[in-house]
Amino acid sequence: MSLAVTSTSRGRHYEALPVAIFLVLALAPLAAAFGAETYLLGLFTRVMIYGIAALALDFICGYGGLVSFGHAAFVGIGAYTAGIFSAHGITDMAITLPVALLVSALFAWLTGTVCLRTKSVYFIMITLAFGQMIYFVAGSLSPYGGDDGMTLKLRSTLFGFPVLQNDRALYYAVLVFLLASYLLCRAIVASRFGRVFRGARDNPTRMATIGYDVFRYQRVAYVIAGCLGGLSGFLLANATEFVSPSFMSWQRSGELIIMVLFGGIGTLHGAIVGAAAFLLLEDMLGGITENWKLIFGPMLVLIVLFARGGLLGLTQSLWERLRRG
Amino acid sequence: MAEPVPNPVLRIENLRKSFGGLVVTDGVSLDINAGELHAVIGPNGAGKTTLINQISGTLEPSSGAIYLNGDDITALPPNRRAERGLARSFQITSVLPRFSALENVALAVQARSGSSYQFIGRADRESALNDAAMQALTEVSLDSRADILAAHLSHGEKRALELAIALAMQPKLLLLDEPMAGTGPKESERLIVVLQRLKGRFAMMLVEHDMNAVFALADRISVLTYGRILASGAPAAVRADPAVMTAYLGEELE
Amino acid sequence: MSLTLLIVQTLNGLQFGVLLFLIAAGLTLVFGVMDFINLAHGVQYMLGAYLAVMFYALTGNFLIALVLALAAALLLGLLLEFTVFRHLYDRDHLEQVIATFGIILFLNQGVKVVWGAAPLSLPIPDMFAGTIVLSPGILYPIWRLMIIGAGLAVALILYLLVSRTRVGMLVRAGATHARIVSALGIDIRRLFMIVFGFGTMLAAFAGVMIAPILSVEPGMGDSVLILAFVVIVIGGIGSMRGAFIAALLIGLVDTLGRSFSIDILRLIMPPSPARTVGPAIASMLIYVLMALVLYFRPAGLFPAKGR
Amino acid sequence: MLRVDNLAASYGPAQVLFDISFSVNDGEVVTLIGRNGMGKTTTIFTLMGLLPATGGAATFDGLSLAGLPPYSIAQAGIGLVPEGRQIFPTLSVEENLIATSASRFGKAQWTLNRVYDFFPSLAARKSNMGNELSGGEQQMLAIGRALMTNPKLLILDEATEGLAPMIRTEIWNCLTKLKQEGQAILVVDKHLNSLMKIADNHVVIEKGRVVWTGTSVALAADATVKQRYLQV
Repeated sequence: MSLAVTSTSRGRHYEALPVAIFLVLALAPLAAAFGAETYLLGLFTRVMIYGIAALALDFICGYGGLVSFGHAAFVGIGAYTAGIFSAHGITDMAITLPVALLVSALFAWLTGTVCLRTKSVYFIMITLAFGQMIYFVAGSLSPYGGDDGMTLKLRSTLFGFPVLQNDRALYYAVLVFLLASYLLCRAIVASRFGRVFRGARDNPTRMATIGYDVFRYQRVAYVIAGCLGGLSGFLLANATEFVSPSFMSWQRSGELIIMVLFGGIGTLHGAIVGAAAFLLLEDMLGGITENWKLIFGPMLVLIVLFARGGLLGLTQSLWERLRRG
Repeated sequence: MAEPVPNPVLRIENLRKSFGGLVVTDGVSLDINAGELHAVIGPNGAGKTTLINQISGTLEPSSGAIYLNGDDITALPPNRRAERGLARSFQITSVLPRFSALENVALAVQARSGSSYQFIGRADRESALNDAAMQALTEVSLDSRADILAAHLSHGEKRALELAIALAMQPKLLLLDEPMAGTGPKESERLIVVLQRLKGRFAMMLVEHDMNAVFALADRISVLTYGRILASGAPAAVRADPAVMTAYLGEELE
Repeated sequence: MSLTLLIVQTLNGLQFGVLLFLIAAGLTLVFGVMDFINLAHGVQYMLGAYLAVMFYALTGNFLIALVLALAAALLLGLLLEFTVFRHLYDRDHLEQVIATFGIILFLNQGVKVVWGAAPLSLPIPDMFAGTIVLSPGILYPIWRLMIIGAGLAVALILYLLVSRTRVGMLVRAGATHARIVSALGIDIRRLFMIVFGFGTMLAAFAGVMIAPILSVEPGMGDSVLILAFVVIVIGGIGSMRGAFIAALLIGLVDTLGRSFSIDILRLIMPPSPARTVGPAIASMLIYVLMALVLYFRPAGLFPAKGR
Repeated sequence: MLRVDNLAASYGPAQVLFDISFSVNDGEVVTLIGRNGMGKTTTIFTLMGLLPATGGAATFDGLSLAGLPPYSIAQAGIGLVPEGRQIFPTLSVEENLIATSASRFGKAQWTLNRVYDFFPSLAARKSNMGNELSGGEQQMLAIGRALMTNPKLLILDEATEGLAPMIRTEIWNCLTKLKQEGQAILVVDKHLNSLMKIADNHVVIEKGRVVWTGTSVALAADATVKQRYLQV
């Protein structure tokens, strides 16, 4: 586990980073550029939405050692729940959001029961396969657009009020959800439960011999991560007003892992930075050439080969090198 | 020393384990009574660790039965055995490297006190957990190193930490798999003193190569060779047993 | 659900199965020997198809195109091994996944740039065009039979290679004790290059063989790759026999499930919901199968590792 | 033949070998002895290139082993019988012998038939899988497997561990025979009495350092060495 950063050994001044991240996100729409360009507002909304999914993935991957390659499935489930309800004229998120979370949790519980019986590379491949399963199931839902997906008639409402209709309102709603998810994950990591979950990554045999049923703890964590994935999908459907199987393709799952890796695994706030880095980079490279993947692909290879610990790790080591002179 | 009691803490009946064609545990039966320290010695590869793994539940026996306080635990997973009061240390140090010494022990305390399905509230600030953990660390003289990451402890300290983890579980039976392995003479002596202090509080099974430790601590000794018990009895009797002399001690002690 | 259709679909399933086996074989060998998870294995299959199309356009001869495509795919594969993969063997699986994912992005896009995004096709060689009468009333395309035959032949050759040759022994030995193999004088990296090159050629071969009946397009390797993962997970990673059996199983279950799910559901529900639910269930079948196998045997049907 | 000078090695941040020096000459049997965890197996690992040396030097027949990968070291003529035997479980006995066999220095001394003559019990089980053998048979197979590489130097790491006395005797007899044929051998083991009968020189290791080197006669005479470093 060369990538994982110790959770306890990080310095105090890194507390400043998450605060800064959320301050920037809170103030960004006030900046002039955002006033004129709804495009940037939309981009940052997406950053935060993917930030939630990446956060969830970092939670199980960075703290539990569970490398899931099917996390986009939960994003898809959340999005499709919103979409299918909307197709039947139900948009009130007092109903739709709990259902989206519940369906995600159920899927996580069922697949987790199988996946978590296996280890390492088996786990990667099986989560990948289950993700693909959901992808194909969504593609075969012909009443809901099949492979083409479908447009949402209306963004979610709350008790009948169209609270998310305004882009800026949506932005701040997403920010609140992101902040809540972040704080929740942080709390869990430090809690009794989180300590058991982290211990299970370090040494499952030891954890079993002091009396913990490792599998059950991991499954609960997997369900939590699944719910957050579902939340992210639910918000994504609202932001794009569109759902499609492509939300849960295996490339999406890969991209979520890349976001986590970009930000530096096992930090939580790093996942948000990673999501921002990934989406902004995609946007930027995409602006230069439509074949941006020709640049991006090799870049990934180079990052793996040369920059261990992600962007935060990289800046951290550069910073330390500078300070040492 | 220990009186024969009708209901031993641990009873193993005719345990067998084979890997492919290799029989590693070949019909082992033994008892450990309350408060007794029962040492299991034997040359490397005699199947001592395999035996401990079967008792603690990380390895499934091919046949035979294991009873803890009279209950059949042969089919229980390790965590359920731990809940019933079975604790162990490992031959190759097995701690959580990215947790502090205190946290390593606190996790064991946590397993015994209340639910671990608590998702909020910082576990590292729960004084009930920390105090009990600190007490266990003190018992193995590791209290001054409580905040050091386990990965950064010296080898001897890690062995002591394993012991503290086991203590924090408030065990009825403690399995010690070569606690002295790889420790220097001074550290060994310190560990012997610690173990002497703990003796009598719970039943212990000690697997060890260090004969100084074995003869200083054991109430009873069983000699394991080729997966079978060659001799079992009081230390003096075992030491005098000619079969043991040739098969094990004779060779090793010259 | 006629008997004719059942026979034809069973053959289709078999054909799909051997195709999956060709891809899974390389994947399982590479993973077995080097503990290396190579997502980019699927693009080798795609490259095989594209290279065959290209060489066919140049030469007009299918056989020559096949040989050239295999050689070129091998070269490309070895180039990748040399420049990227060999630096990843000692890394953890997560890093291997990301780096090989990067290669997929690059090659999928690269193919688009070189050959365009539109699907290409490769004609069936004249000799094998048309259909054959299997029994009165049952026609079956010759080329699909060719694929089944070629796949089974490759499986046999692989079986002989793995069970009878020294390289095969070393591959099996390396799957459990790579360090010892190395300490006994075998250059395990070179052994791996051989295995890797061979796996690459098998995937490319699958791509060439399927090109005449599927459209050749960017990303065609991706979904096949994931099915190949399902195959090796069910079969037990590192096990050739497991890969073979699992591949045929998956091929049959998937193909038959897709053809008959609606019919079967109509026995228990009205036609209209059956038409909706059928495809969804069919697309889940193989994953449910995987879940069942792993629930009872977490290391697959024929675990190669362990004691 | 083999010369080791001031070899040092570490597992991660922990240095385990500090100063290991000894040599093995043609036809000689040398032992590495010492208590558990003193660095004997680590010395073998480092020699074979399985663990990088952090200091010192090792030369074999004039060839520097520094930085060479394990297979090159083996190809130079060192045959390893690893600790724990490490038989290939999914290969038959015969395949275990053939898979890594080689003759790099002229005509092969060791052939399949000769190994079977040497270990008749292997011949009887040649089509059994590696994991179907008993401990003693596995040990013979591990030795046979190393001999099939026709090494100049044979290294045995804890070859009698966990074996019954009769089988242990058989292994010692076979080493004696090999010695008579002029095979150079480096042995890591604990059974002093048996070792003293066949070995020319002994190297005592304590906490990653060589603390004593000498002949069997000298070792027999030196009670303090035995007491200080070898007794359990």
